[in-house]
Amino acid sequence: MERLFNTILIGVSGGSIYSLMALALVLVWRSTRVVNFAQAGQAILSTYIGYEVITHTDNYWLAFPIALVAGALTGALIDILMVRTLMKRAHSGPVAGIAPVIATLGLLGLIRAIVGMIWGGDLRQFKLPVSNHGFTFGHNTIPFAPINLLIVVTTVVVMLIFSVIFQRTNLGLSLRASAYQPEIARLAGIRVDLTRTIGWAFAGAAGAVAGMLVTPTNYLSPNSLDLLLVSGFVAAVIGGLESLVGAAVGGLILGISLALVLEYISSSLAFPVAFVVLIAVLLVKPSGLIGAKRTRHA
Amino acid sequence: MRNFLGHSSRRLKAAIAFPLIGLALFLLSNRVDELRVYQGANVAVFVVAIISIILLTGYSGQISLGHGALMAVGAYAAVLSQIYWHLPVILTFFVAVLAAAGFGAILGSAAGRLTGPYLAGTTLALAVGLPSLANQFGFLGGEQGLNYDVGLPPAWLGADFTQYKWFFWISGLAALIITWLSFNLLGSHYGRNWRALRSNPTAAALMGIHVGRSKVLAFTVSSGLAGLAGALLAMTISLVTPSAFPTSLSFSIVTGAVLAGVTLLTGSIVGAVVLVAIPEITGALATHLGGSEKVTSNLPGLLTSVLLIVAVLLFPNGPQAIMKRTRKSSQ
Amino acid sequence: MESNSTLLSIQNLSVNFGGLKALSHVSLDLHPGEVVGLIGPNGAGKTTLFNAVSGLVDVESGSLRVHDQDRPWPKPHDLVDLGISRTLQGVGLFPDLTVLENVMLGATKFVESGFIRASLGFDARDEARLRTRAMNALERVYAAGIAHRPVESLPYPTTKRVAIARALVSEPKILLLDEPAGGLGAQDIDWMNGLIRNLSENCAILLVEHHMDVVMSVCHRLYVLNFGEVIAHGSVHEVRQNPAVIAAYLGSGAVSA
Amino acid sequence: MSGLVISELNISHGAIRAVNDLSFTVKPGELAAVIGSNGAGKTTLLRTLSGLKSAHSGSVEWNGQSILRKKPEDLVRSGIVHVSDGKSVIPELTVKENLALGGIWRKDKKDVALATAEAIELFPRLGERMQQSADTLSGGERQMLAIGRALIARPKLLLLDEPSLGLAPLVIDQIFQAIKALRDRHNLTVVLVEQNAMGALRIADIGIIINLGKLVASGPAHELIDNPSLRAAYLGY
Amino acid sequence: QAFNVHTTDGVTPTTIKLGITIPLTGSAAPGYNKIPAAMIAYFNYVNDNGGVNGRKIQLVVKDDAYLPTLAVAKTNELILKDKVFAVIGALGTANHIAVSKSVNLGRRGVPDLFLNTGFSGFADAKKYPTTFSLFPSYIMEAKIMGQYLKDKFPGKKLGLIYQADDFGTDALAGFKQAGTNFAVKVSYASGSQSAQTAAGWVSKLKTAGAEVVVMFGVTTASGAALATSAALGYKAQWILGSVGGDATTLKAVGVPAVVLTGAIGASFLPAPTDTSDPYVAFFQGINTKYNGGAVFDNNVLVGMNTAMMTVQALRAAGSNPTQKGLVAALESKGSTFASAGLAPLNYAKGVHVGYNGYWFGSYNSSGELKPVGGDYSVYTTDSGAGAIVKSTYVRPALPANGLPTN
Ligand SMILES: Nc1ncnc2c1ncn2[C@@H]1O[C@H](COP(=O)(O)OP(=O)(O)OP(=O)(O)O)[C@@H](O)[C@H]1O
Ligand SMILES: Nc1ncnc2c1ncn2[C@@H]1O[C@H](COP(=O)(O)OP(=O)(O)OP(=O)(O)O)[C@@H](O)[C@H]1O
Ligand SMILES: [Mg+2]
Ligand SMILES: [Mg+2]
Repeated sequence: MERLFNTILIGVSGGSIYSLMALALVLVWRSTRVVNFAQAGQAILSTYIGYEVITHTDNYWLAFPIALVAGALTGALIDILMVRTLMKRAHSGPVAGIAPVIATLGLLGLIRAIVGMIWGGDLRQFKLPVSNHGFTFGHNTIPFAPINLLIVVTTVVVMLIFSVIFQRTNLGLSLRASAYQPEIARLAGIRVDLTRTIGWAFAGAAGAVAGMLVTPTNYLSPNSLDLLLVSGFVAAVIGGLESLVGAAVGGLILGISLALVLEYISSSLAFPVAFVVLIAVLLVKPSGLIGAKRTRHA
Repeated sequence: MRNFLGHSSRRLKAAIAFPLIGLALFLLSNRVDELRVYQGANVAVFVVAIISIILLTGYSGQISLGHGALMAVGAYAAVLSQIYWHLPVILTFFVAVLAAAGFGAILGSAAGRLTGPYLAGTTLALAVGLPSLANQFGFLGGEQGLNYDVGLPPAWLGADFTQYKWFFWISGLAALIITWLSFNLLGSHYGRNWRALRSNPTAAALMGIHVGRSKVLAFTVSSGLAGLAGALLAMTISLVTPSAFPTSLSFSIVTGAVLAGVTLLTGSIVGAVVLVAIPEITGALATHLGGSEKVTSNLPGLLTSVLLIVAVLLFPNGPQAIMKRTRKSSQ
Repeated sequence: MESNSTLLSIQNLSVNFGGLKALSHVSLDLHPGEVVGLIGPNGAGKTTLFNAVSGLVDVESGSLRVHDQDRPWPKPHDLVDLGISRTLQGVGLFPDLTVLENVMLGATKFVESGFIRASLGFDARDEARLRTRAMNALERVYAAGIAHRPVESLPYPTTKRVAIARALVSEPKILLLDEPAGGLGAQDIDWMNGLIRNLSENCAILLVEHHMDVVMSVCHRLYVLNFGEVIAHGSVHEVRQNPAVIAAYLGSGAVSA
Repeated sequence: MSGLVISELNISHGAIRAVNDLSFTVKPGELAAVIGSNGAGKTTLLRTLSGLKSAHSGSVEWNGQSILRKKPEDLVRSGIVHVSDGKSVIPELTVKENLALGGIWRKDKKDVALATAEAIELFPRLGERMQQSADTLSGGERQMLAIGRALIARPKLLLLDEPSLGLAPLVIDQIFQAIKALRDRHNLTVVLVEQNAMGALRIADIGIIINLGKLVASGPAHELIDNPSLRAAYLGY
Repeated sequence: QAFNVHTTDGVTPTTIKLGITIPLTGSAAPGYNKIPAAMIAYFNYVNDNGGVNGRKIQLVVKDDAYLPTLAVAKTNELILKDKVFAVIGALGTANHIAVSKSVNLGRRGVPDLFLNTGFSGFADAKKYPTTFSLFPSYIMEAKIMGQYLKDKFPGKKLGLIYQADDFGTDALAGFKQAGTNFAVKVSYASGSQSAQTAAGWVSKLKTAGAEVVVMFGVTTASGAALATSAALGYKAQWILGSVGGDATTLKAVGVPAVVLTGAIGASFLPAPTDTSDPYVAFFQGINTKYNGGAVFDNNVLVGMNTAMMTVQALRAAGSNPTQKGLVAALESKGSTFASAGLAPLNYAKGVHVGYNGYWFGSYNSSGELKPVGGDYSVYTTDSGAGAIVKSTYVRPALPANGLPTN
């Protein structure tokens, strides 16, 4: 029983990190209909900036908002410099689906190279904002620490904030309208370019949050978030891409099932398990747990 | 204006053109140095891989970020059939095609119900998950892999005939045959059906096209081609190992397909050449430009990425879109 | 025009979307040589009825007879095999393809060569046959001259003709037309009238249309749907005098046309 | 000069000149019907007026200000509202959200609520479908939604592209009457593009007939209706 | 087949061109990417002091991103385009198998010196006639470690964490040879290591009650294991394999010194922080002057040591070096080369394996690996069933000014 309990806790703390990345991906997807593979790069860049602030001031809580703003700015810049042109030129035809994939992959490579040029390939680390020593009950230390709690709480907060923004505010409606039908959104008086830029900024900030929270428990290098990007994407797809709650839940499902399999079946199956979980969910619900409703055909 | 016989004359032209291209390649292989021959073999491998994406994405409209994994399936099938059944090399290629196609058919049946990013996510997970399985099963040889040996070139080709030239001949011939078959297939009603269901699946179904089955077929054929590309790739490095099929390989071939224009077979050569040339060119440029170690080691990555972004932004529909545009404006 | 055999017979068809009754207990017959109009207010369920026959929505209850044979409700890709073709509301062509290719797709059911033959390039005769059929169909809508144009470049009325050619090429016995005159100008509407009359010599037509002049001039009989139920049916003359139809659909002014 | 003044307007699609040296004026509070067969350039004209498409040359003024190089989102805010032909809803959003888009930029939320209520009164069907995604609407219902949304924006200049497309005869009557009533009540200026020439001219103050991008005739609507040469060629009866 | 094995590719009267492919970017780059710069630093020092027989050494560095396909492509560039005299310091098992097979260095007669991998297969001098590996194999390491466990921790419950690929398979084989029994074995997929997966490893070790844990994985994995077990309050005697035991990197990935203190590590080189070692002290000097004062860790040490051995091999090949001559020189004189390694070099006719032994130390509070018991006692063995013996090897003294005169 304790073993199961511990395993689930491990799953939750791992899963909440996938959820954070998934949230960032869903944010961009919902506000521009692009799956952003550069998300990992943006998060890394913001985290390096946070890292610089920490090494100079030794203050995580100062670095956090700075990284957040850096993430938002990077996101906005990417939209202005790249995505706008991309949307104009490759919005239809057979390339429409994959041109953004290629462009954002290219961007991921570009950011990585820039980060590598500035900071080199060495592994780096900064201090934990809160302890990573598991909560202790009597003699028992459970595999869940204040840092994990911080991550889970942040995930929930980010999810709630953006859910409210998307579902309840005019900004959210503008974001969704601009993503689906930019022309009609324009005709409704929405400043589509600005709105989409805001969407990218939001996602950039969310990615920065993920980077700043994950790095202290692991390490920082130009590639250190690559795997998280894949896990985050898988989590987002499990959740259905359309819903922030779905992203959070998808991350937890992935995290917990990984933990269970690694504990009870084989500890080296990490990658195949992710694939199996994904296929299992999609076979039952092809558009994810909280996916788009089925639409009419004619 | 295309005439009424357009279709068959197109095929006639192709039937003449392909042997000629083959002959030209053969002559070329005797004139260039060994490095170029080796790179030529790589180009041929990528041509096959890119065609598999063109067929899948450009025609049937499905996105795969996991074709590297399907290439791995083909490569492992080929090498295992060589080790355990002692099949002659040529047959191992067929095994590669069949195994990957079979795998693709199963995967495609599940994937056929998925669209856009859902399919992308699933195939990406496959790309990350599948090759690492080789470490779970001893007979797959683990990280150090299994040697895939297509053998030395036959003696009658002479003593100067290098191993790489042999690789080039094999992969070049394979690429030529695949291009020709795909040219026929994509020009037939199969290609038309795929293009139709890509743009309007409902209307396509009402034409009597079994949309699900058609998509699975596309996935199957595409996987088979990827499997062949995988076996050929393994041939060029003489080894089948999980790390030869990283996620970045899947991305590369999709990139190649975009550079190729996604719908155009002839573009596949452009895409493949660019994929093979980029590392060499950016590497050379980086050494030329110099700078600190941090800079030089990241410069090729930077240049490659910039090139990619610029290419997608400027020519999202591939090289032939530019040619079309210039042709139009000159009229 | 009455005949004892029915080409298409729908009995007691009901379709639900969640709580919404889009169609309830609708019955309808179509006889050889007939043009039957299906009219009714927006959202009455006309397109839904077409969708039910073509397998695009799940049917709650009801039975289908085609050529006097009981049939399960078909899947979309089975429709042409039943001898039924339909056009889509709007246009529904494949925009990336040429006119000829669009129409050839309509002839998919005549394809003979399989995968291997196609890959080896041995399907030239097959393709030629399809092309001939497609050109014939295009000639029937007077669009043979634009066979090689990409569909995107066509004026709107022409796309409507191509859509009809694409439906004709499978040689259907039953044609379901969803608002063929929608968005057309006066001259093109006249032309469409003539075309529909021509077509009805070879197949029975079920027509959904809001242009009353088209409906009144080509239809032999009418069914009127409102809120998913048949509120009237009969000859054009009967229906247009029916007060319920006037109240729900026609309004007092439109009858004059 | 106030109202909508179009002079020597030229608009091209690549090599195709879709609108050719077009000039006409719509006075404030006037309802202008723009009539012409398929491909005449009506849609192109409206897309330029609402800022979606740029003109080649010429000028367009609304209440004395040039609107040619303005962005659609800014024009909407100055009261120029465009209902484009047939596709003017966002299928992925619900009916309610589509309607909300109409007033999204407006500060006067009370009036937005009022206008929404008016739109639903005009098209009761929309009220029944509020939570449904627009995607599931029938063709005609979508058209109602698009018009309803435009009205919520409280336009000063309303550009309507074939509002009757796909609508039942009774509803067409209702819409035409509603447009007229709105015009009367709010002193709205309307440019109504229609294939249904008679219906449109009957409610219009002036008519503008174009063919292949060129002005064929313009003048008071009733004069055009009575003009026998126009009847045969352009009005289709 | 007419490959001319007497070629003098890459040799001019004033220069000798060498090549290396190594991951400079990608997830395997951290650490390894420091090796080429360290080599170049030492070569530049030698060049500034007259080079080798008047020839300056150039090193062409190519990034293979740790991918076999790229390793083959880049090695082909090195050989066919840059026409290097020899390839040195290649890295990565799968990469180098592919290179050996496809490029076929042996048949081309290209010397393939000082491989940075513990894969035992390259020992086969018939199959790989021009290849000389440098590191002891993972099997040797595990065997020696197994013996160490038997000697020092008899009767303790043992745990093992290993990478689920050939790296781990070799370790398992070695431990089997040594007769080590683990109460619990935890494997992880390469690349999956993180604080989260490590929590799973630790919970397994905890449940099994392992008192001594062998960590046979890459540095990021040992980092995750150490940090996480500290966070979860799990205390055990840690024994780190040489691959994952670089203290500098462990600190960089967030392992606090207190956690590392007392852990045991294995190495065949002196600790890079041990300035009392003449080789280390000398290389640190070079590092300051020629390598921009990079953080001096195991990778830098390995790079410079490899470079120093390369210089000796080139000198041994004579004043008119040929590729064939280079291979012969290594076979005849390689075992006498001055090197920082504390284990013997075993090169001889038909024997292409370099070091074959390890010593054990424990990390002190500043993260330095100090030999247990004060002095280096090196144990040697082979990759087969051979015995594990205490070495009596005394390494040659550092040549004057670090410039070989062999
Ligand atoms: N998938 C669906 N989910 C929910 N409601 C639907 C769905 N499809 C159709 N409806 C509703 O069913 C009703 C009937 O729609 P249908 O498209 O059949 O109308 P129609 O008679 O063709 O109208 P029109 O003349 O406007 O085209 C409409 O009110 C529509 O909103
Ligand atoms: N996007 C486009 N690209 C190229 N040509 C176009 C485009 N849109 C319209 N055209 C051409 O411009 C001309 C005017 O088209 P427009 O759509 O404005 O006509 P319309 O009067 O609205 O016709 P309809 O009554 O069919 O809606 C036509 O010749 C048409 O083919
Ligand atoms: Mg309808
Ligand atoms: Mg129009």
